[in-house]
Amino acid sequence: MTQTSIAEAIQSAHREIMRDDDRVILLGEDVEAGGVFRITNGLRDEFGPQRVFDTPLSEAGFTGAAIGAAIGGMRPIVEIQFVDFILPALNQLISEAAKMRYRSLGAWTVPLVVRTPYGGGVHGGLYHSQSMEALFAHVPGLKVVMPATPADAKALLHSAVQDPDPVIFLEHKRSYRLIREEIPDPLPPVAIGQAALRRDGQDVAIIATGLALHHGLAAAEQLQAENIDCLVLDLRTVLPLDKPAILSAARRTGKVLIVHEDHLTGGIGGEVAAIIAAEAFEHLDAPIQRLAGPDIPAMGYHPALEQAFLPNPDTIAQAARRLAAY
Amino acid sequence: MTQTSIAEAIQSAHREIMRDDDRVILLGEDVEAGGVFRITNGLRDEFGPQRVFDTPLSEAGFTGAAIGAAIGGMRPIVEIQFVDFILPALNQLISEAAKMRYRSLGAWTVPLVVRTPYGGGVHGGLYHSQSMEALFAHVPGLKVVMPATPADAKALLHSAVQDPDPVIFLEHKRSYRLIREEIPDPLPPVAIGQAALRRDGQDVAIIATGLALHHGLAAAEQLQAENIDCLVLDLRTVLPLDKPAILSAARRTGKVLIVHEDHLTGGIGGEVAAIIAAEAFEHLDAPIQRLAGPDIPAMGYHPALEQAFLPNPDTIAQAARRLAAY
Amino acid sequence: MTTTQQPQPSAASTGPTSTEHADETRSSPGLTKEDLIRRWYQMVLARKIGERWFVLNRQGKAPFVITGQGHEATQVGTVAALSAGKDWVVPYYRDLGVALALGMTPDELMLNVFAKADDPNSGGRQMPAHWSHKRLRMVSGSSVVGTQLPIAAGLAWAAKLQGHDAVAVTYLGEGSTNQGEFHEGLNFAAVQRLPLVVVVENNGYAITEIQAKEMAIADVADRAQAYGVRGAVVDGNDLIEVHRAMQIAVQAARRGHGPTLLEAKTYRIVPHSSDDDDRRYRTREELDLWRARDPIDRLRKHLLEARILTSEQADELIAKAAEELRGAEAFAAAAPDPDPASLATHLYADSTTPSTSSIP
Amino acid sequence: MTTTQQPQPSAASTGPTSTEHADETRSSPGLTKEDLIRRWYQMVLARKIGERWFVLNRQGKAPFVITGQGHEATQVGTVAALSAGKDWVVPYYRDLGVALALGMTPDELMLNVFAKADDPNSGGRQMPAHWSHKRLRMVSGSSVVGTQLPIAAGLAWAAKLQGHDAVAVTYLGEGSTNQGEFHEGLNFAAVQRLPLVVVVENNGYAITEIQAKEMAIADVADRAQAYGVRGAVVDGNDLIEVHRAMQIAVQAARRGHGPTLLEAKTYRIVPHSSDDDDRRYRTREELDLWRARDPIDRLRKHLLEARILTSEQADELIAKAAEELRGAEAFAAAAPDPDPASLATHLYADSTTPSTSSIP
Ligand SMILES: Cc1ncc(C[n+]2csc(CCOP(=O)(O)OP(=O)(O)O)c2C)c(N)n1
Ligand SMILES: Cc1ncc(C[n+]2csc(CCOP(=O)(O)OP(=O)(O)O)c2C)c(N)n1
Ligand SMILES: [Mg+2]
Ligand SMILES: [Mg+2]
Repeated sequence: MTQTSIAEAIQSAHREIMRDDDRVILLGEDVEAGGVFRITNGLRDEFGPQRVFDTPLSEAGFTGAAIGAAIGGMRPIVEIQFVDFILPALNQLISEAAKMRYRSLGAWTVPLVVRTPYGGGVHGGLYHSQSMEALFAHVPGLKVVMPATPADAKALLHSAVQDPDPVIFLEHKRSYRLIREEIPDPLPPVAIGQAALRRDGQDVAIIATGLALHHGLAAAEQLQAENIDCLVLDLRTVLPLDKPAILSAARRTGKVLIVHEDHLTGGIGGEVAAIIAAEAFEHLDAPIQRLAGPDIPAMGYHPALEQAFLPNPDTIAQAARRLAAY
Repeated sequence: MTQTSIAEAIQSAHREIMRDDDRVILLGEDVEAGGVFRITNGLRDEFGPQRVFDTPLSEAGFTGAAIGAAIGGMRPIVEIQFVDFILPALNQLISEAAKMRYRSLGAWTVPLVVRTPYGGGVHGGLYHSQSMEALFAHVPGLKVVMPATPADAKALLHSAVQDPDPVIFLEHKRSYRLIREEIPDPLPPVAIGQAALRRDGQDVAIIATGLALHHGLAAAEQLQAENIDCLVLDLRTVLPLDKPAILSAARRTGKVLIVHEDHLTGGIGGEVAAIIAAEAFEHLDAPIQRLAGPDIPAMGYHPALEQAFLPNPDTIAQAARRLAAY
Repeated sequence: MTTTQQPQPSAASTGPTSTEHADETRSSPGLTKEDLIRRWYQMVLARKIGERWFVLNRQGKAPFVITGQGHEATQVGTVAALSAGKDWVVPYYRDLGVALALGMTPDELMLNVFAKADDPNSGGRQMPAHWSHKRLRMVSGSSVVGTQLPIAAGLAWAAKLQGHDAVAVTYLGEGSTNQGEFHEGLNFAAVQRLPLVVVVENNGYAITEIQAKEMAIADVADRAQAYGVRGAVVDGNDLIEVHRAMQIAVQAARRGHGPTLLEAKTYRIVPHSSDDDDRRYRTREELDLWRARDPIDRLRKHLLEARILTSEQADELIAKAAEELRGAEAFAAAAPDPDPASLATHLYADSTTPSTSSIP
Repeated sequence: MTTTQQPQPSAASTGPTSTEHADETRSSPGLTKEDLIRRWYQMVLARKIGERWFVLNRQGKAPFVITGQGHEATQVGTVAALSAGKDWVVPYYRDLGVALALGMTPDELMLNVFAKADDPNSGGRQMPAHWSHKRLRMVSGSSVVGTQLPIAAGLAWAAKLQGHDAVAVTYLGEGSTNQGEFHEGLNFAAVQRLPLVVVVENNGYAITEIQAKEMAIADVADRAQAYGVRGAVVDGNDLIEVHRAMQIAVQAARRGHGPTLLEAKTYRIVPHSSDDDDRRYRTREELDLWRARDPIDRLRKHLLEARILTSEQADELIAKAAEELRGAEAFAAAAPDPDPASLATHLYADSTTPSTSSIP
């Protein structure tokens, strides 16, 4: 079998989804020409100008239009070119999409998927590198997924489009072509809200998402040689969090390291830590640790600044090592 | 001495600040006529049309203009009519105000204060009751204050306007006229970033903000009768958090209950809990508990729905009682 | 280099506008006599319900109300040009008259003001006057002004993609046209020539702010030129004129000619909401000026002059409206309140009880 | 009811525009011969630096570049009407020529592309071409398009409140005028008649999207009518015309007559950025058409015809620019890189080391 990248997996998910359901439409800036990451390449040719659709440069406008189209019976997929540019659309997403079903007692619903690349490592500087999952993970009414592997990216995009509620679908841009694997055919579905145990272990639990998950796995490899046995949990969905999976990882190891690329304060790691501190307290053998980007506005463009921001296998291994020794 | 309400304290702070510093200007919707909560009553008359200024109904536009004016040497205070309506301005606040100093290496700075009422209990329904501090508490480059008492409201507004960086100043609208106290004259300054120990105690630490702080104090009173001795910590600033104060409350009691009105998941309670779970772990005698609004889009308008959302002295006392008994 | 426009003087929008028409144009194609009577009755009923809401607020039976007295001709007249239940409607809080004219019953309206469990708009979750009705294709809005523009554009887009000839109509105040989402939504619809009508109920005020504080133009309809769509100004206190203009806009939309920005000049003769004291910012003389131009009186006068209705018949209709309202209020007052145990329903399609605390 | 505008055909903005002027109008008050030579030299130098940036990117010495080749007349010509260091300037990523013409030195520009610690724009934090310079009153922008409009309005407001006669100028692309913040910012400035000039560099594309996908109007300047401000269209490849139009706008602003929306029709003859392949979306023929209208050649031709410059002098200036660039590149390449230990400086006025993890 061939190795499929995350970018290819998302591409082919689009094709399958749009073939299956002609209510699905795709819109965003430059999507007709393939988008800046070429994710939507070829879709305009296959599905035509009604279904693959370049929008004016106005995130609030076209996200809102997609919300309207979803209410009106379509199944829109919106591409936001970089998650950094989603802020103008936040009002539409938080005030409207997230609250529509609730406030109308289910009369109106918003089956919408907003896909957008996030994360650093591509020299994107302050405004093409940010992680913004925490903004969305605080919004009841939304679901927020962050696939880390090609198979998950594909399966979760299927689940997101089938979901009757709005889903924010975050794609780590550095991982698009970096992470590859064989994707089984047929592909087992992945439900939104389920974490995946990527590696079992009993000494330290590393809980991560996106590219940080792969760094966590690499760190676990390193530590194996030192006889430190790490469990690695891939959250996959950050709203709703998979509490049972988080708690069982914490209970199994008693030592937890939460890793994310987004900066520390107010990041999703705080919520994960709080859940564990409340509900797995008696199983803890060490302080709950978080490793995250530093509390600065975003990562710098210069490679030295960028690298200093990003968690990597070494920094994760070092943190896990300390925890193991606690 | 007279009892001053929070609303009056904020009013009089405006007058003092604007008399002291003619770079201070005030803008927002309907502020000339006093605003919907009458906080800015009389300021137009005293300071004139150049300094107290009604804006078009466009939060991004006038918040952005205030950012520009701040860069250009003014000291703007922006009033957002309800925090629920700040979302259109989030792009300006997060992309511009918060990152301006950082990205320009200090060449350009944004001494801006954004004041806005938040919180429930006034039959405001889904869009006039929300708490949104968590959105801002995740943004390095901003400071976020939530005064709970008249004296703090006054002193912190002084500090906020003097601060060389952008400050989000959150006023619990139900507390405006509910909470009164004598304000000393002269008023000792309150630094941004400092929590206040409102009540010492050794059994359970209740950590709260805004109106929930007062409910926490009422709960502590109730529990005193049951010989449960509660410490009550008023965070006052949620970005940056006063880590030493939080940790010492946790260490002193070993049992922590964090209370906020904002809904639970992704709220600032998660960050507080995570800090404690990491840095006061060995002092903990019980799981860290959070009591917060439920994870729904916002509180309902009908009084029954509103009350079911809000934390109150009884629900806090009940949670603290359980924790004491742990 | 071409100069496209000189700066315009600020609008003084509180006096009579220049767009009024003489009384000879007293008909609009598509409005029969029966229609005119029915629409006048709806205006009367909307007025009475709005007035009653304020009374209920003062009686402590409704913590908050917001209504549209004065806007009835605009609200009812625009709806009269729609196909109810087929066309999409996204109103704003001022639009009690839109909801009623579209088909929301007085019972439902009174359930709304009492925030009852069976209120079809929101079951007590939203403040009153946040309109929503599934069967009427009236889509729920938030309180955040301006967001309805892109959403209505999206509804128009869905209709077009599905090959329906439904149009989407959305309403907002003139102050709200300053929001970025107005700009983005209308531009989106313009580029795709979507079947959208944007009705601006220009009452000259955004709460306390007169139009001149909101914009440096006199006619909001001029904003159409920024998008390449039709703009039109109409006397919003004249139901027949409103209907005529709306019909042109709706037909253009239905025929694929794209959006219209329709500005109706009107006035609210009540405070912004029950929380507002309008004496802070406008004179009683100004109010009287506009009370003299009352849209309900105006249509009544026409109906009498054109012998469509007698004075006695008009009085009977007014009495009937009062009667309907009384019945609806009694019905709604007795209806069940929302159950706090339902706090979490309809959060997600598959929603269960939400976490309210970390305490097990 | 009055119909203010019929729908307009979509713009076909990639061909020559109708706003070009014959060559007899070859002067602009306030531009001396020396000015013309100096501004032409700046255009040449901006062009060379932009070209060099692309080469450095291909050589792997700059991970990302974005430049403005083709826009030089618009960028340099507008700056020529400003008072550098007094007026506020808020450029966008395309504005290498604005930065240079305003006074940013080639050394500084090359520090920027190499993201060096001493780069005055951002010291390696932002991507290249995110302009900022304290002394030049050039205010830093994010990458998020459209946000500069309200900020520039605020700078103009500050100047007005302080009683200065400084104006604020901001730049953006035509695609970015669809952002809500364009609407809100310009409206804010219009209501207060602030000294603001908004320069739209209309190159017919927003990355891959032609103007017709962005808006249903041909001239962005028509958007001025939505705010009651002056709108003007100018041939953006003609420095003299650009300067003339800009001078009118700047003078109007300085005299208290409020904002102008100045649209310069131009074309970028390079890909959107080093990450873009423009062959996906436009033909080589179209590019050739616009290369034939090159703003640098055009001004050179005029300078020769008007005997302001000889062909030899022009060549000497070109050689001088190449020399300046070489020196600047050598200087910047050798400059120190940012120190990762400085990661947290300038977060707050009183900032200390940030938390990067909870590990003590
Ligand atoms: C984004 C936003 N900002 C502020 C408000 C508060 N607010 C509610 S109505 C209103 C005035 C609206 O004026 P206009 O659009 O003219 O409508 P009108 O009430 O006059 O019908 C304001 C400022 C809001 N609801 N949403
Ligand atoms: C809010 C936002 N959305 C998307 C982008 C990505 N983006 C960068 S430049 C650009 C096109 C801008 O086109 P235009 O305004 O015409 O300027 P030009 O590049 O043509 O000079 C886009 C879509 C962005 N920077 N900001
Ligand atoms: Mg109004
Ligand atoms: Mg462009």
